[in-house]
Amino acid sequence: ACQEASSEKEDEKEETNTEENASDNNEEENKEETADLEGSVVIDGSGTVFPLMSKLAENYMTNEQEGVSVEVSRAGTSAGFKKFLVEDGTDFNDASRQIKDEEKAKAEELGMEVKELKVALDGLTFVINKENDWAKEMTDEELRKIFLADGGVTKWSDINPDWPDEKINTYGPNENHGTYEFFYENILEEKDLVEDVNLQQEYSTLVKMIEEDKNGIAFFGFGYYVNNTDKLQAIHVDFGDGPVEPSLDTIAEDGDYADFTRPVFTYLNVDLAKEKTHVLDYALYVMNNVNEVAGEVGFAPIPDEEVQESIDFLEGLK
Amino acid sequence: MMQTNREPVHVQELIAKKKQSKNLFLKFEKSIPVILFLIASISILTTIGIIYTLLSETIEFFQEVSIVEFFTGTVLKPLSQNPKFGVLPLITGTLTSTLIAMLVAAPIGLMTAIYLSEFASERIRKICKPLLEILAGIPTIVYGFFAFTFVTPLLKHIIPGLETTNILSPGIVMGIMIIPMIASLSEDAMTSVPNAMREGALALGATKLEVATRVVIPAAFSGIVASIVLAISRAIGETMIVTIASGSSKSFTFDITESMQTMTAYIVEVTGGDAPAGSTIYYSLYAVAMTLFVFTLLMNLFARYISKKFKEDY
Amino acid sequence: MKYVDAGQVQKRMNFRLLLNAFSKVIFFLATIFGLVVLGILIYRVLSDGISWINIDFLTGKQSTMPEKAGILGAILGTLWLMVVVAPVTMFFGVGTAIYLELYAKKGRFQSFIQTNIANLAGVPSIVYGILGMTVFVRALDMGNIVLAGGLTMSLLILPITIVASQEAIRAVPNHLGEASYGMGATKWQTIKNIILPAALPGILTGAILSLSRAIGETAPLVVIGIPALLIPFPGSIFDKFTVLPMQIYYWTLDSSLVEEYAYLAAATIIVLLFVLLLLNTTAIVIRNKFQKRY
Amino acid sequence: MSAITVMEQPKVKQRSNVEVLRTAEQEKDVVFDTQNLNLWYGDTQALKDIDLSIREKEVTAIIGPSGCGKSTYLKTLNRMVELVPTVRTTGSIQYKGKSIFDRSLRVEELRTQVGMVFQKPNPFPKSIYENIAYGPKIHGIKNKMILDEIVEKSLRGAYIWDEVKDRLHDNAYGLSGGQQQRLCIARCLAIEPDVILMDEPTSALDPKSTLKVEELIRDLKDDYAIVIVTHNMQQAARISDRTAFFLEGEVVEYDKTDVIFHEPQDRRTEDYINGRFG
Amino acid sequence: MSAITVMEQPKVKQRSNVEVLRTAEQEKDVVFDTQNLNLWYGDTQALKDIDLSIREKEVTAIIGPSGCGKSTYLKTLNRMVELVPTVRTTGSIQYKGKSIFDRSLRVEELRTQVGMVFQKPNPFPKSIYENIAYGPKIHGIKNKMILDEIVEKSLRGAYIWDEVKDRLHDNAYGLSGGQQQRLCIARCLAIEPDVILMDEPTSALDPKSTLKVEELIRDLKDDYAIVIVTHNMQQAARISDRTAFFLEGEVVEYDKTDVIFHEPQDRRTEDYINGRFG
Ligand SMILES: Nc1ncnc2c1ncn2[C@@H]1O[C@H](COP(=O)(O)OP(=O)(O)OP(=O)(O)O)[C@@H](O)[C@H]1O
Ligand SMILES: Nc1ncnc2c1ncn2[C@@H]1O[C@H](COP(=O)(O)OP(=O)(O)OP(=O)(O)O)[C@@H](O)[C@H]1O
Ligand SMILES: [Mg+2]
Ligand SMILES: [Mg+2]
Ligand SMILES: O=P([O-])([O-])[O-]
Repeated sequence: ACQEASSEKEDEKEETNTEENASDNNEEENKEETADLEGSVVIDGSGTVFPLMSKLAENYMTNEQEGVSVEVSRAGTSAGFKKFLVEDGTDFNDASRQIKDEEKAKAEELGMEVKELKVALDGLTFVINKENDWAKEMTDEELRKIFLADGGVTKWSDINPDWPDEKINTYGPNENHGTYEFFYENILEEKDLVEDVNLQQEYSTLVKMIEEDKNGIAFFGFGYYVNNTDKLQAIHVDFGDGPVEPSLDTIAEDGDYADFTRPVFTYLNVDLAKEKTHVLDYALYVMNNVNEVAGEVGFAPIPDEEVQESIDFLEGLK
Repeated sequence: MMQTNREPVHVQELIAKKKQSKNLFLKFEKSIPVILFLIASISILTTIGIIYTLLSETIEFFQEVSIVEFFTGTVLKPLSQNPKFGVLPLITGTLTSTLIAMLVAAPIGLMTAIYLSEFASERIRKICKPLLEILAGIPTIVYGFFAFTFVTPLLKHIIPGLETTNILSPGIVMGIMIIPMIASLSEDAMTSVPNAMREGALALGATKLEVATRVVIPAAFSGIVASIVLAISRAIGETMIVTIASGSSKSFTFDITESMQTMTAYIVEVTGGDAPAGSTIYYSLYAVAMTLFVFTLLMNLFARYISKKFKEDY
Repeated sequence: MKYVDAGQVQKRMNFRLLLNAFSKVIFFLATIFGLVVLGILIYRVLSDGISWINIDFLTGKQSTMPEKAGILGAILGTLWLMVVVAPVTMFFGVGTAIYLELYAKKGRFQSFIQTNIANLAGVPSIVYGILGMTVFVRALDMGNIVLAGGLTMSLLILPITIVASQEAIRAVPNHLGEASYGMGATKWQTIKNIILPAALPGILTGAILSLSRAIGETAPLVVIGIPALLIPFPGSIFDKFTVLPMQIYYWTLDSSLVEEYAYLAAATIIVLLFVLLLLNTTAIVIRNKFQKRY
Repeated sequence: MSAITVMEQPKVKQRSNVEVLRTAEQEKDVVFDTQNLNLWYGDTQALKDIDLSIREKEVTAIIGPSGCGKSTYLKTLNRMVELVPTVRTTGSIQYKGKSIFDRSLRVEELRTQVGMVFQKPNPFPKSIYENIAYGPKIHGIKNKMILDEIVEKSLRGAYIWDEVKDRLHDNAYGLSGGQQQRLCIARCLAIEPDVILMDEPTSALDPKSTLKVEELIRDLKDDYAIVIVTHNMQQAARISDRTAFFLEGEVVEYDKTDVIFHEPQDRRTEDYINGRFG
Repeated sequence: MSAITVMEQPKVKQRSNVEVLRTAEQEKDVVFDTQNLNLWYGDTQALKDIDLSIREKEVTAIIGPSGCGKSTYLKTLNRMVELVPTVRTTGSIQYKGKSIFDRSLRVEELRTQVGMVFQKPNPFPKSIYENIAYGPKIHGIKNKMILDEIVEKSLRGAYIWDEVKDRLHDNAYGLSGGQQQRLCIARCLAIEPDVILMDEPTSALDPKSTLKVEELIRDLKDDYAIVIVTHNMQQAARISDRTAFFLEGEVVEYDKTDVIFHEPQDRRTEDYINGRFG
């Protein structure tokens, strides 16, 4: 099984630009070198990472291993960890924040080896209604004030007297989501959110809410913004050096938007990966292809060294 | 005398010969009531199963959260760092959506029933009833989709302050979904009022409306009330419409233009595709489900009680 | 002395008749209201989805790319679900109905079971979902496979099936059974050879209608947990699966991610409604064709 | 239009038919004048060329074998027959000189003036009081005092007041069959009609109740025109002034009751009366 | 046990009752011997102290007014009455010398030997063939050839073969009422019982069909003991050898048919036969 997996890996490395044709050709080559794998890979977790993971899963199943069934759910980062950190849990847990100490402790308690695989970079994007023509640019500090309970801002005019004297309606994903926790921990530094913030389980609901609320402002992953540029506009955030529009370039490593950029991960149950060849194979596939796919679904790629580091680790498991 | 020149068949002798195998069969026959009884007990097992699962985890939950806090708390923040488990926001959400649904379904359903049983010609009735049944047969997910993508935007034109997710729109759509239920059950109750009673009133010079409102409805009253109670129970338990169209905000409010969460929607949200076992949130699921179950059970028993107790004696 | 004044009666008559006519119109409009909504609903779904329905959509695999996405997986999932639900509910539903109608002594116990069944029919579907998740998925450790979903759905529609079967059995005239007993048939022979065949159309009609309920249910499956992306087709009752309503649910939710998903959801709704219409028509045809010939 | 005279001692008036007829002969006006009436249920003709006039302050009995159209004719008089959607009629019926099929005449009005009592007592599932008050109420009488008075008067008029006065607010279904039927008559009296149509009003009653109702009918005719359908020839002979014999949708013979019963002109009438068929 | 003799010309045997009785007198054995039979439905007694013996190769008629217990008695003979859960019996019925209430005797066995034909023709909703083959099949006879033979023989025995032989596999509901009743008799013959119980077998039939069935009954008695309940006294007189007159659950009189009809011993029998009540 090890041999099969390793030869497969080489193919994948060659197959950098994932074009339909290229992969088709590769597939034929694979047929000769690797046996078909079978089994299922179970992924749950972040809704932010879901588009990326589902894309990868689909490509894997159509182009690489038809016999392997990769199923992707998206209960949210925290909910996902709860299903990951149990006996015979999920194989991967997507996360839009880093694993927490108590979650690590839980893994240790179970004697479970967990590997963090950084897969992409996501810019936390603040979106407003299309008709909002005043708040297109804001400083990071102003954004914080809008969302903080004691930020002193409830109306647009509290920020800028020229802006409408209307109440700001704040929205965001609920606590099931890593996005919320990233926002709460890293941006608000664990200070309380405004009392009436409207937290939702579904991103689609948030998109719709901002689309229809002139005074609404919401935060979520960049991916949910780029797919809805016709309905929403993103706030250009001024981190001190002038307003920066979130984009694949700016949210990249060391980009101008980096302050609001966060890495997103998938966590691998290493024990299961050792046990099941196809899980490891899929993990390798993810790392080998993630940077290609990331852009399509609104993520910035991570540096090649980091990818290589993960790949080396995974290779070591064989 | 038979055309065939074989010995005539002697059936009773043949039967006697087969007796042996018949005896075996009769033994099997004896066990049939027992087998069927076991099969029938599945329905009781189901009830026991529901009550047992809900109850045992609910008890677990109440060891972590006080029962008083649960039933009187107005703050529901199951996921936050220091979670709060007040069920009142969910109860108000559920009751509000049910109330809205009933405000739509009860009058329209009743008027439909009256029209079909008292005014409509046989032909119209024959056309309308199956069409209404289609309405009842549409999956709730479709209604959810409809509420979210059609009714809410439509209502926004009328009520500008309406939020994108609100309890009003799913409430209305739920009501529409329930119309056929009230209409058909009430119509059954009304048509079972004997015609002699209608004739008695008509012969006094009553109009059809007067016959309907003063004779038929009072006579069919228990059936009508039972249909409404059953519809309430249905509305309380309805899940997908509210899940899709009312969002998941858990504020304790009575503003129907805002998003409210119902008990059912809470269950969907918390399971979020697959509930993580063992946590307080997980147990809260059962506590909420238990509350929901008790609510609907009471409604069902109440409906049965009404239709039995006040069975019309004409 | 005269109490009923003719003139007054006359005057009031105008008002009463007007009110009567007016109410008739209002009641008619109320009746039409539901149908109008039905019309709008169907029109919207059709206009959004019909152009997305083609062979590739019906026979394709699930995909994140709208132009490649298909729903064969969901259709097969629905079919596999029925492979579990249909026999299980038929077996338990008809069995229970036979017991209650033909074996159980009329009395407290029988009426207790009957009340219990009526109450089960009113239990919200999501509660069945929780039961299924707790018992089949977790306790029996099946995971979210077809079998677990199917058993959950079976429990959900069992009460409806039982009641429909009971009615069908009750509708079989007594004299048929008597004729059979008179020939020396045993009770079971009579049930098997005479009563059940005569009740079968009614039982089937009821069963099909309750199956269509199971096909349209979403909530219990949401609780049991159906993956948002599951490309392989289910091949047995032990496989993971998705069904049409779940696909609609996910596509509706994800329409913010990819706008076209909304159309895919609408197209899937069309397919689902078509399947339900087909089932209901079958039920009606069976009902009409075999309606009481005795 | 006549008002109900409240009778305190209901049993005083017992006159023979002959006497009634004698005093009546000249003065009585025609209330219902039926001419050439034909009626079809769908394709089957139930009434054929009916000519019949119903007179004020008389009891007109309609007899005939089952299915001959008695009920149909009765229900045509207050147009209740039109509740059957397939019904079609030709010919004319004049009520006090006006055609009842006239478009300007509303059925509700007609039925207010032409009361009806049915074969099976059909009280509403309400209290005794509400049963009687129903008619006046729908005609707009709301005053509680007036209603009380009407209820009492009507119940007295139907000879049932004494039996029910202590339980006016009990459900009417607690009454016996005979009481229920008298209640239905009282209900009819409450709207002070001119004509009362009765379709076998005693056929569901025991002999004792039957006698009571017959007695009541005899008294009511002082104020009302009464048309009664009956299967019971003795009853027709006992209480009616005129009798019409129906056969297969036709009026075979219509005359004073004693003529019909003692010197029928038509062979078929004679046969029927002597129990030779039906 | 008797076998059916298939008759090619069913109409040859037409003997008068008297002749039948004469030849029968000595030889006939008692098939059913009822003694002291009492039967209750819950608390109401439907049969009181019945003593009655049914003889082989005879037609025994049971007459009496409605509700007197005729059907109940008939259904007691093959224990069908026990399908009503509240039934309670005392007394004895011997079938060929053995008590039918004996625990060792299974009702199914009894009913195999004692066939029954009901008031309303009640064929199964199956083909004609399947209707006849039903009995043999449930008793384990599966051989297609034997079944074919039984079906033909039984249908011939019930004089209906010629009418249905070309459509054996059509649904039995396509037959007329009279044909259906003869089919039911054929169905009963198919298991070659010793006794055939008939509960008003012709009351749902038109006169022509009735005559056909009566003729059939007269012929069947050569091989079977037949008990027939009938409302129709002429019928009883026409076809039966003995007649029992039931009244309010009791046997008022039981004797040869001509005795019952011409010199009844009991006043009530005479009254009933002369149509003075019932
Ligand atoms: N609703 C109806 N639809 C069709 N035919 C009807 C209807 N009502 C009555 N008929 C037919 O019209 C004929 C007259 O019926 P009607 O009820 O007037 O008879 P009747 O003299 O009152 O009989 P009875 O003494 O049995 O009450 C009958 O042949 C009957 O079958
Ligand atoms: N299932 C039953 N439960 C209770 N009482 C019954 C039942 N069947 C019959 N009876 C009563 O037993 C008495 C005899 O009934 P049975 O049917 O034997 O009368 P019958 O002579 O056959 O009358 P008919 O000529 O009307 O058929 C009747 O008073 C009847 O009401
Ligand atoms: Mg009549
Ligand atoms: Mg009988
Ligand atoms: O859905 P999340 O990425 O916010 O966990």
